[in-house]
Amino acid sequence: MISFDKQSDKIQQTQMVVRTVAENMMRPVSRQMDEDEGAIPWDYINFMHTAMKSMGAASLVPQPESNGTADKRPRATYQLMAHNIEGLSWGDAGMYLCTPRGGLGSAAVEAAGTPEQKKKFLSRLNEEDPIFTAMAITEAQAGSDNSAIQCRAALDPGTNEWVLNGEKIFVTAGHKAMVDTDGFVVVWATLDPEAGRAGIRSFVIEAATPGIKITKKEKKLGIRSSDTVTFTLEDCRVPFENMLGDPEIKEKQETKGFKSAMQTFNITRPLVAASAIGVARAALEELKRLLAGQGVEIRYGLPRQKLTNVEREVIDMDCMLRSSWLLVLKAVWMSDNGQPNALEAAMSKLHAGEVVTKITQKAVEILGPLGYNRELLLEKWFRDAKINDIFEGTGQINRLIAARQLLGYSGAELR
Amino acid sequence: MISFDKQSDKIQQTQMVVRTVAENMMRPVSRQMDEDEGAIPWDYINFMHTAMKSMGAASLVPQPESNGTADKRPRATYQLMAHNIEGLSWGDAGMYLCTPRGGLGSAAVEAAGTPEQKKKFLSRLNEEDPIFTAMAITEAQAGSDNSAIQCRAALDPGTNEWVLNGEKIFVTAGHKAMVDTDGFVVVWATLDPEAGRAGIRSFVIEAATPGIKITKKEKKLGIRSSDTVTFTLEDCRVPFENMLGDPEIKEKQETKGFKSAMQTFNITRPLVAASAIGVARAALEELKRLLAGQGVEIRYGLPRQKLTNVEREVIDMDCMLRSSWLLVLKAVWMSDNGQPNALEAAMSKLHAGEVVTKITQKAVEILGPLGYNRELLLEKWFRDAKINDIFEGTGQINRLIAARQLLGYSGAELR
Amino acid sequence: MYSFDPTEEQQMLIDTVKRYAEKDLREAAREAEEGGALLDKLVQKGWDLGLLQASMPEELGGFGEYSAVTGALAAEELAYGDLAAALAVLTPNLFTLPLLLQGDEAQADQYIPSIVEGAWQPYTAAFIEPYYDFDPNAMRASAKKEGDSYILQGEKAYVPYAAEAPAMLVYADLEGETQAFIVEADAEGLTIGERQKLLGLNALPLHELHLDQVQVAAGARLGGSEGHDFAPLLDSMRVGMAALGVGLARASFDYSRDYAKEREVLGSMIAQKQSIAFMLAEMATEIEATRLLTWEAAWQLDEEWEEASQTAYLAHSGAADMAMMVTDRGVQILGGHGYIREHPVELWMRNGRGITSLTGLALV
Amino acid sequence: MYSFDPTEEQQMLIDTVKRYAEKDLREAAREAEEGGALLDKLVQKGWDLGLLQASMPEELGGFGEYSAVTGALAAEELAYGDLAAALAVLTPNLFTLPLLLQGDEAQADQYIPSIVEGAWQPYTAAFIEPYYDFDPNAMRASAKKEGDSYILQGEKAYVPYAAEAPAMLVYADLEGETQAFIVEADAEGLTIGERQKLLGLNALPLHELHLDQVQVAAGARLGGSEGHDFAPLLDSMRVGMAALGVGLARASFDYSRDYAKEREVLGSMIAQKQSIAFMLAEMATEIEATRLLTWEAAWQLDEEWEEASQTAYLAHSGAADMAMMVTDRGVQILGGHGYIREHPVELWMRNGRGITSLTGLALV
Repeated sequence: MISFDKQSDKIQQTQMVVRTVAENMMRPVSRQMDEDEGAIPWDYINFMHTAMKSMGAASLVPQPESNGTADKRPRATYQLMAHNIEGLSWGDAGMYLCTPRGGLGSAAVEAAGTPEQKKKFLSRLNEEDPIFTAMAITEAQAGSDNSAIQCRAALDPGTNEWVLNGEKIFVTAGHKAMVDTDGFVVVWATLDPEAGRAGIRSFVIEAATPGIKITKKEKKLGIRSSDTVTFTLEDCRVPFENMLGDPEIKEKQETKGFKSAMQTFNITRPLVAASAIGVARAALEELKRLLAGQGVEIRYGLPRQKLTNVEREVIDMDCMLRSSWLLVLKAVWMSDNGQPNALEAAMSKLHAGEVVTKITQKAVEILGPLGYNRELLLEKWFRDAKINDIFEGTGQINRLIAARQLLGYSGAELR
Repeated sequence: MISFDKQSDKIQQTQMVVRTVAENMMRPVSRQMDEDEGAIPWDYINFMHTAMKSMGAASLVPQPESNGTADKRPRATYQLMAHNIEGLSWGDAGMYLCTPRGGLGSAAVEAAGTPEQKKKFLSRLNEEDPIFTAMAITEAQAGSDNSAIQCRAALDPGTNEWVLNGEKIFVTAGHKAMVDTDGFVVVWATLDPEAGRAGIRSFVIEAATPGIKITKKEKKLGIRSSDTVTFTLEDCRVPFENMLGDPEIKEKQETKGFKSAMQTFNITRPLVAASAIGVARAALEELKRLLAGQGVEIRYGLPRQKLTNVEREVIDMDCMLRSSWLLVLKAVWMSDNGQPNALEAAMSKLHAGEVVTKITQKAVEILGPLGYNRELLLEKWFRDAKINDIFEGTGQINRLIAARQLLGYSGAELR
Repeated sequence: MYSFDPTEEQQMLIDTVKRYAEKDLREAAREAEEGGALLDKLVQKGWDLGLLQASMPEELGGFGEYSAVTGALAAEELAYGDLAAALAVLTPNLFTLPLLLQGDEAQADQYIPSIVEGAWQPYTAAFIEPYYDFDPNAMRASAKKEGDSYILQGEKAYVPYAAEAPAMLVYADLEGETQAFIVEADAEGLTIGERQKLLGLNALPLHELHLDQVQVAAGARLGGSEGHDFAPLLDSMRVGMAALGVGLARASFDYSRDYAKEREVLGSMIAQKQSIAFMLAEMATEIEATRLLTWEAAWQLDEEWEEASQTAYLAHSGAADMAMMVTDRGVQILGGHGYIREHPVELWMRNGRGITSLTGLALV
Repeated sequence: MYSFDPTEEQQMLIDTVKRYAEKDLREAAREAEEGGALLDKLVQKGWDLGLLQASMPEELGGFGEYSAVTGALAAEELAYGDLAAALAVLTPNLFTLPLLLQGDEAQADQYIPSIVEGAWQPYTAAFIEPYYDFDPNAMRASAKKEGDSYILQGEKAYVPYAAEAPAMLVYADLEGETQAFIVEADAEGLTIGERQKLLGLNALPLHELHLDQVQVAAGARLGGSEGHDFAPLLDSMRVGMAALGVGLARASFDYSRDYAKEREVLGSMIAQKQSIAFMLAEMATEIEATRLLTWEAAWQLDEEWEEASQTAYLAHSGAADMAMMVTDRGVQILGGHGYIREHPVELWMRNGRGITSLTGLALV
């Protein structure tokens, strides 16, 4: 039965915690973390690690014992995650990306790993010290085209190890995963560049593995407390069992590996969209608060002919924010219910990426000379927002994916 | 020297005439001509024919004695046309398309014809009775891709005649050119379908030529007083000299013919855009008049934070209308000065097509329950407007053309 | 907990309505529009689907339970077929649902069973007023208490089937609050104007009407002497219009998507061009976003949440813009063919523009 | 007659400014932004191009004639290089042009020759106020006539080089009308606040300032005892901001177009994708449309047409939206690379957002 009941106990309960964290641990240092690019919010990280550990199921990443594909009962894992991510990003999107334990690396293991791999790699999230996990896909020359990956993986039959060589750019939290903590990065590589997507596999590389090093740390427009690095891999060796998925998919002509890796995106895109929504909500709430302080209340219910310009703008923002959030909720609900959601995941991402960009841009504009100033956080959210239309697939890539789904076209039919 | 002086004597003078015609001969019958689809506004047609004949240079189509390519002196022919078309379309866009003498057929002869052809075909515009000229390009299967034309033309060496076979759809004023008056239609055909654009030529077919007949008359969303027909050509024979351009371009590998025919579009696109602007201005002026009647005056100069929603909408419309008109003026000014204007022509067309669509849609919306009613002309302009984003190249085709120009790409490089 | 699955019953209803809308309504729509008349038997067939009956309790002649969510789902499917016919089928709801939801017992008993149990009859409502800034919460038509009756005065427009309606609800301002009154067809002072000629919806008879000191008994006030709560009725109208906008937009999207997949230019289908494919992706995304917001508003209405009014307002606001954007693009994708009155997209574009101004023509 | 060709003199000026902007300013922009300081010699080099001098008559130390069109053309080219540096180079204009256009003879003679003939000096203006709905025609800073002087009171923000300015024009409300007053740096009651930290323009020193009963002589009122006409100054500021927006947007367009032509994905350049190519086409079209409207406003200003105020307002309004749209897309086209503070597009996007709120920072 169709329901929009927000009152799920679990979600309510963690939302209150998240709100408290966002208000008390994130917002007060938000400006400072932005100015001190490169600083690591350890207070937040350690608190979150401890809190999530003690809360068990309420952690941001699904627990190793829950297996999404096998378990068909309705669950709310991803719905819970979406709510938490939204709430933390409302606090500070850059700091949210510094949340330990979660991250795209864990999501990749969750989506594509065997039960053994999940156990091995995900159980480490619960250890004493917080760790980070990252995902390394993008390459300087491949851009958004994941099937054009040039990073090589070759099996050394002598040692039964995979040997990786190549370069990965734009790895979120790569520094935290491999330097600041004892985490891991999931690296996408090809067994054969000629084989296209059929040759692509993903590999878990743990911190302190020789042969992988950070060769660049980016300075960014926004989300500055989140590190973004370039990895160079030179004869980086990992055990045979660090290739995600069943061992038999090592055949070069097998696309199951690529596909299951791509599944990750159907899970992560709505979660990235949830982060976008959090930033958008922050901006819209702050805008309304500041306007109310000037005596401007929004008169919902009036015909457009009777609204002021500011009211109309805010109402349009309300409408897009709320409907965008519902796209996210539907996409994660489908993830939770094991329903194929490539279309819905792409739609939620492209919509939220655009909505957060528009809302933050508008909010800065409406506040006039005040909006442009760093005394308010609006300008920071303007900068943070834009990443959401870019990473985890740009708005264009997500339109392409959505269009293929809608039209029933393959990648070759619609490029 | 950059100048925006509207005070050119000639333009001022004919604009006054055009305004009078629009107010007194068009607006009063505008609703009726829309309801009586298929009726022909003879009063307007005959008046315009007589008036334009007596005014000589002020006619809507350039005079045969003026040769754009040879004569490098600054002229204002196309600027004058743009003003006139804008003014008449402000009156009624459907009726404007019923203006005799002009039309795309004449424009094609003007752009691609030899001096002899111009003399022969264009001088007929000045005869006693009004005639219409049409252009037949589009085919059911080729869509917007003019190089994919399937209509065949073959030279019969025995009679030295061209023999045309094929079907042409969406021919504006085709009925008026070939049935209601003694005019002509310029038909695009290929000497060899395999040769692509190199094989394409245009041919003048005069009324009463055997072998060409109207097989369909369309019922349309708007511009209903303008007829739109399908022509079927069956062994339609025209004299050798009716192929536009130099006779030596009959070689199949020569693309000059296609190119010079395509030049026509650089001239006609801004003129179509001018018609769009006329409709948009009509809608915006009417909207302001009706709002003023309700006591709503637009307070230009206020910060957006102090505007009402309606004021903001109207100001945005003012801005887009005025800037769109300037794009048109620049494009026709370039035509007048013999400057290559493929980019500017495409930009003016895509911009005006979108602007008129937006403005008329908004105007209907802002007038609420009144806007949706056929008691006002706003709903008619809403319907008339949309053709401007479709004919003479859709918004998409014009974006493609503009992008190729901006990027320096060929048709093969950017499809 | 969130859920986006209709119940089995709702799904059956959706399927039934969709078949009727896609086959019967869609096929008849062009002729109905051009000829300015719907086929009676088609409207009757829609009535016979039992949408209204399914939302009425047995004691009032129905066999179900009112649900705005179900109503929104049904309205969406109807509009997928043809908006004018959808509004015709739903016209009796304009009168009957307010009686069910806000009427007193006497009012419900007097009208509902005979409406619900009979053939389709154009019981209707006079809501919209002919002013550019028409505001449902500040109506210019007025009601004044005089002794034991109310005197109604004012102008209304866009009243479906006004000329044939046995009775109608007339909304008017009573001391600063909008209230509805039951007015019988033969009421003195009620003048039905000419049928309105409009941008779209030409198959549906819509009339202006004039109320000149129309006197109704005190008991004709919806809800009786204490009156009723207008807000949920307005919310329900907004949700209804939003749902219709979603259905209409879905129609245009599906049609233009299919066209784009079949239309070849230069050796590839136009849907294979990013410009067209991306337009379609954006259309589908906006439709889905608005649809979910509409559902949420309906659900909140059913649950009597306080936010329902605001959500319904937002849903309608979003649906108005979305419907215009999507139906405009439907025409654009078909290009010249979209401009011809053969393909339905131009009709949907004209109807699409109506979503913004025609709140009051449906209620779920 | 319409004409879209700059004069030969203007074209020479454009070419000169463009070389300086493209080479000198563009190259220094990133370091200036990150370090929060412009290179003095670069600003001086810009000053030495003689833009202001060229708009002054010989008797005031210049060698030309004032023209808003020429000013707009120059501003556009400067912003094509770097907005912060453009504003720095143009800062003395904020003080000097109003004196030329609306000052009385004594004011012009006292200040203009020494400014025009000397090295770049940060004569400036305090115009913007720190309120969300700042309205140039309804300023909150106030001027009151008291005997032989005016008393200025209020808050200003975004005052370029306020801490180093020898003198500035302060705009304030005088009996319901905005008027400008010459205030010397050492005026009592004038407090220069900390340097503002902003979304963009971090290379340009901008300050808040506080006027606490600042007393200036009656002769300090721009235009003398009768005052001046504020409208053309505001129009000129709007045209200036619009022209800067156009130049900035052109920079982002050119850069992202070139990037798209060089960026290969899957064997073709991203510019060969319709989605990217069409974005670029729309960017170029909007830039050109706004540019022409800006030129028209400038031309009307020069010709003293009555419509000038409205056209200038529309040009600025359009430029504000256009600059945001174009600079946002510039980042979008570069994707992840656009988000990194290496390519200039992210800086242009931040500066682009400023066009809407920062009228008063330039004047042509």
